Amino acid sequence: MNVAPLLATRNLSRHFGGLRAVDGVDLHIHAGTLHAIIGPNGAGKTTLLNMLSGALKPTGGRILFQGQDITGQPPHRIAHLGISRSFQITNLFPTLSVLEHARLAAQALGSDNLRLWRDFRKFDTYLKRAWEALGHVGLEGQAHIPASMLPHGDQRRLELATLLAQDPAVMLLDEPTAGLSAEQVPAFVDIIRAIAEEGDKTIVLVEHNMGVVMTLAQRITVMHQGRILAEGPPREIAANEAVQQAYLGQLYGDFADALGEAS
Amino acid sequence: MLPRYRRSLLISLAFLGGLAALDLILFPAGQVGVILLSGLYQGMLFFLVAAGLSIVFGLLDVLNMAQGSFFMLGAYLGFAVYGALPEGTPVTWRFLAALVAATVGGGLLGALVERSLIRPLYARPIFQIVLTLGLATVANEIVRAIYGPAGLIPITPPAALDTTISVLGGRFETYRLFIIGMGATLMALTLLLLHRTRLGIIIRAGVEDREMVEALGVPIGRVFTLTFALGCAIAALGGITAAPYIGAYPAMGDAFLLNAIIVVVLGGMSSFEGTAVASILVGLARASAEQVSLEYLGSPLLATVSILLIMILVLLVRPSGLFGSETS
Amino acid sequence: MSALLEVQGLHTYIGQYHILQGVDLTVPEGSVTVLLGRNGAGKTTTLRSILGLWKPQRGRIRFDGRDIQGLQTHAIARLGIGYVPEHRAIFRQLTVEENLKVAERSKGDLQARQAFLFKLFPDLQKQYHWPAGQLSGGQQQMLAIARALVPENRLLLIDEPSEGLAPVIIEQLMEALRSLSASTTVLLVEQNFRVASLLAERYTIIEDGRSVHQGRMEDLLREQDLIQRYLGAA
Amino acid sequence: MSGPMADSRRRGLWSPGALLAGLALLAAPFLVAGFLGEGATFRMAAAAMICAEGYTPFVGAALGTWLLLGMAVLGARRVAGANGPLTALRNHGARLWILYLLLITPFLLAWATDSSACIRGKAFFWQSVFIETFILAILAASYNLMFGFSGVLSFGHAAFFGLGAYGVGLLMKHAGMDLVPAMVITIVASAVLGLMVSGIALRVHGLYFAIFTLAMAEILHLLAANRIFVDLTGAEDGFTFAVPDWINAASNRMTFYYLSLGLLILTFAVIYRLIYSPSGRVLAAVRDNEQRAQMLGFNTFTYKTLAIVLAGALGTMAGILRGLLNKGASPNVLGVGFTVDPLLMTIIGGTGTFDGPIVGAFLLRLAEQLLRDTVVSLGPWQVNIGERWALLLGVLFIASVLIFPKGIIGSLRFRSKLSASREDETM
Repeated sequence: MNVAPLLATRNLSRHFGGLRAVDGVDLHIHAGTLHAIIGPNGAGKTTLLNMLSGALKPTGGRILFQGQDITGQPPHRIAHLGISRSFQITNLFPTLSVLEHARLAAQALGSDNLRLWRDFRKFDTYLKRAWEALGHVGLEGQAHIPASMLPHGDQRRLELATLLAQDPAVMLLDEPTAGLSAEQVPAFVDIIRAIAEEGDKTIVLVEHNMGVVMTLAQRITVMHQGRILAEGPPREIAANEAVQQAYLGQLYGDFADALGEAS
Repeated sequence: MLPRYRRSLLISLAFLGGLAALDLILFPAGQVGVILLSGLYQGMLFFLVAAGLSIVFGLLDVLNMAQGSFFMLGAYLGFAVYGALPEGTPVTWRFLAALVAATVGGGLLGALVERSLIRPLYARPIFQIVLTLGLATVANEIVRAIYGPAGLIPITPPAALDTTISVLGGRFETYRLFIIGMGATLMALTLLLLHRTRLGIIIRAGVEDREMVEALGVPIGRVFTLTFALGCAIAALGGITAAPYIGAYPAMGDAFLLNAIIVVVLGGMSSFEGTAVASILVGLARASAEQVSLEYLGSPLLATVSILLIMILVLLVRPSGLFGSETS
Repeated sequence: MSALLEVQGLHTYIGQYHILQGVDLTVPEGSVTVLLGRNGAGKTTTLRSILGLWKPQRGRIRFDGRDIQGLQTHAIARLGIGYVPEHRAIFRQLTVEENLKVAERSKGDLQARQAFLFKLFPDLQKQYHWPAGQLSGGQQQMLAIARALVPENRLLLIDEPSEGLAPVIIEQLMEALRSLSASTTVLLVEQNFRVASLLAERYTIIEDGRSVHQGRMEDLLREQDLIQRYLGAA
Repeated sequence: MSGPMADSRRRGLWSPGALLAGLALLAAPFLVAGFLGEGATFRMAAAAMICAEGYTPFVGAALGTWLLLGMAVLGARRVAGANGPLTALRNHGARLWILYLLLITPFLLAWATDSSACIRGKAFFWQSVFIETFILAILAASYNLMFGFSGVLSFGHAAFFGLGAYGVGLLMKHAGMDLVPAMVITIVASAVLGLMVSGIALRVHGLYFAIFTLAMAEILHLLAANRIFVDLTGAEDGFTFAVPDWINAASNRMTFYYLSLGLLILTFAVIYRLIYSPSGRVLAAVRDNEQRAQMLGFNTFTYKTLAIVLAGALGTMAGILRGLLNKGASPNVLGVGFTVDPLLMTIIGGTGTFDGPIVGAFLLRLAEQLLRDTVVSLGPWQVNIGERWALLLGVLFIASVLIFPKGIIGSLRFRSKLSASREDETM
């Protein structure tokens, strides 16, 4: 592709002591695509996402967003640039209500955060955005329940709703279907697909569930031991020898064939 | 020594060296000797309160604000036994009995407190602070109610410990040397216990991951009680050791608690080695600052302020203390 | 084969979360049984509930013919259950030797098993006096397994041994686990399906906190749609 | 959250809200007269009414309040309309009743003790107990803003309290300043201290931070008690200073009573508004999960700074009041006690609730006063509660931590949690 990528990394690395969690990664994510990052446990996917979202500082390399160097920026600034993320392990505010999660997410990127005297319920725009986001994932009915009382599947949806309330340019989704039951997954995938099809968002998806990845992703990057093993469209990846050897092959023999038939 | 300790040790040694050099510049050699000994003496007393604080915090995540009370109770308990022995008992025997009684009594009391009050609160650290603060008040008030607010007249130690000797041209009480010796012995014994015995290994493992220790079949609850009791026993022994020199009074625990907390924080909470090193460091810093402020300011202001300032400086450079791990 | 471990209708809450909602599980003596299922399905919680690290609210756990639910964790472990947790949980500041010493249940356990452990994991002998935190990931995993082998345990609970390890190391580890399984009963949680299929004779699939399927591994391998449905790919 | 609720709550506006408004109108002339220090005739009339012994002042206050009641309510409704500023009060039914009680307390005291509200006597003495309680309540509420609402644990709150008493006293005594500029400068100094503390919070965390603040307060404590500065601070003995007549608690104690009560209300209002403002919601998020709040796009440092500086300034205000009340300051206002007390009051009353710390302050301070001279016979022993108050307090801490972990208000609220859609629900 000739177009400059929206989000890119150059030789990005993160070492923990002797462990090279991410080791010289060059990633190119183009605007408007749904880009999946896969790989076995410990391949460095979450570490990579942590660096993209500013939660971890890289030990080497650079991160470029819209051509601008954002390496080492604190997470709150990265969120303001339009990169929001969800978490693999549900990571919520236990005592705050469902609605409040979405509302705070919308408020975070607004300019009223330091209005000290006015009641927060009087800022209609954020409330409206919050209700819309909850509507998107179907959580309006639970809006006033504390997040810690939601069942797990709904907490995953709330993670997504906080992201939607921010209306970011780039959504970083870290295993959004983790812990969902098989019946819950398709509905969740539909939500993500609907977001992707609106076309104005770039989605980076770290995911374990190959079914989800193969049906959703336009491009796939396979990571293995901190490095990029392969990158390309799903069909290519599914047929890639090295990928099969290192990742798919480990899962079970003829998995790639099964996928080939499915897609 | 582990490599990750190397930097901590270097910083500590640099501190010590700097202090000694400063003393040598400011004061004549004879005085420096006395300052160093006096620093060691103070450091050892801080250590005796801080030791329990550090182990208990490391293993149980309890900042025991009543640790100073065990120091104080040890002194009173020792005094009571010293005085209660029948007439004609030699001073040495009385003294030894006081030491033993304080240690055993402190340990038993600690075990009781852990079982009845601390145990229900393991999951709630802030509440333990409130609870142990309440405990300290209660201990303080009970002693006040029984013995009155004024202190007791110090007991007489055995004659050999009740004299002075000459150190590098300065005079120094033998009892203070005894305290240094006692502190150093306890420091060595505790380090040996932690590194050479199975109980010590379990305690150190528990500091890292209590749950895993229990999953390996160790009744961790009993280890908690034992550790808490041990910390209290050391503090109580510290109290009776110090008392012939500084007397026994209800507030004596509070004074040492603050210094002990500073020592533990400075060393890096839950690092016992850090506590040991930091207590010597703080003792020496305090003794030097005391001398400086007496000489140049006519007031002991610097003595306490200096160690608070040192703690603040160290925390700004190493937010988790000298020997603390960066992550916690 | 009689059942060494039998779990019936296990329900476990963590805080307000109803994590296990009815797990049934049988581990025959001398077998290797693997728990399969997605992230968050409740596999780790099952292991922890058996050991009493989470207290199950309902259900029955029989080990060696004896009800063990409600016992304290250390008492359960002392009945002869070894635990190799997720992320290893070795004591990083302690030396390899000290790590193993913590696991002793009576004096001399380590002495008696040393030769066996060194034979199984030669690396540990070389680094016996190193702080465990300085071992490589694979060596740490070996230490965690060795630690569970210090006393003569009848059952090993092993949680994700292959996680984050390079394939070469996984091969070594599997070698060791296979030689172990000849003499010990193992209940394994494993995401890596190949590892699971090569090691285990029996499987139980956990889905949404419930056990939904169990049987012999060789039968499972023939049921591709079952694998697809419950395990996705992972 | 308005709507159908509004009508059923309107009656709340009628009763305590109206009483309040009426009382404010009644009290205003006296306060103004007091401030001006002149207006002789009016003051004399007022003093004659307020300061009489026995039931006269109480009846006077109650009657005056009720007299103005109708007027106030009518006025308030006409001016404010259905959705004006006063409607906000309808969320505070029970609080307004208590406030009403506190407003007539000086008269109640005079009535109950059959003594004058204005000259030395029982009622006069009890007024000072209430004043001290208000000051402690302000201090505890400010501590709770940091600890309970924002999750910042500090052991150095006494530094702010002591700064208030010392700052205003030193400035008035040695710099010859008037009260108001001295107060302003002291508050500014407290804000600077607050900024320093929050700067440290950026680097040092958790218990290390708590101990750090403890050390900071101790340094101030030692400096204040040190003989080097004896000419300035009076060292251990502290120092006294002159205060303007209108605020001199020895003579105009009732003015001081209403001033400190007013500042307590102000503190409550400031904290309440802040917590319900967009920033306050961020504080709740920071307390719950700081890292996630950052990922949402909040620079959490800004909000923690806000909480620390504001809590510090309110704590300093309590300290200023304390200095003015005693017309002096001594090192104990910087001592650990004034960190521990608000911590305990907060925990006993209910961490992270609006009323908890205030309830805690009232409970501890008033109980101490009420039980001071009580002698209890326990079998053969005669126990003087006053002498053993500290002991009792220690036992109380232990018991409350074991029995009421959520504090008094927290436990009450937990019980009513199921009656949903309470506005405090997500606080």
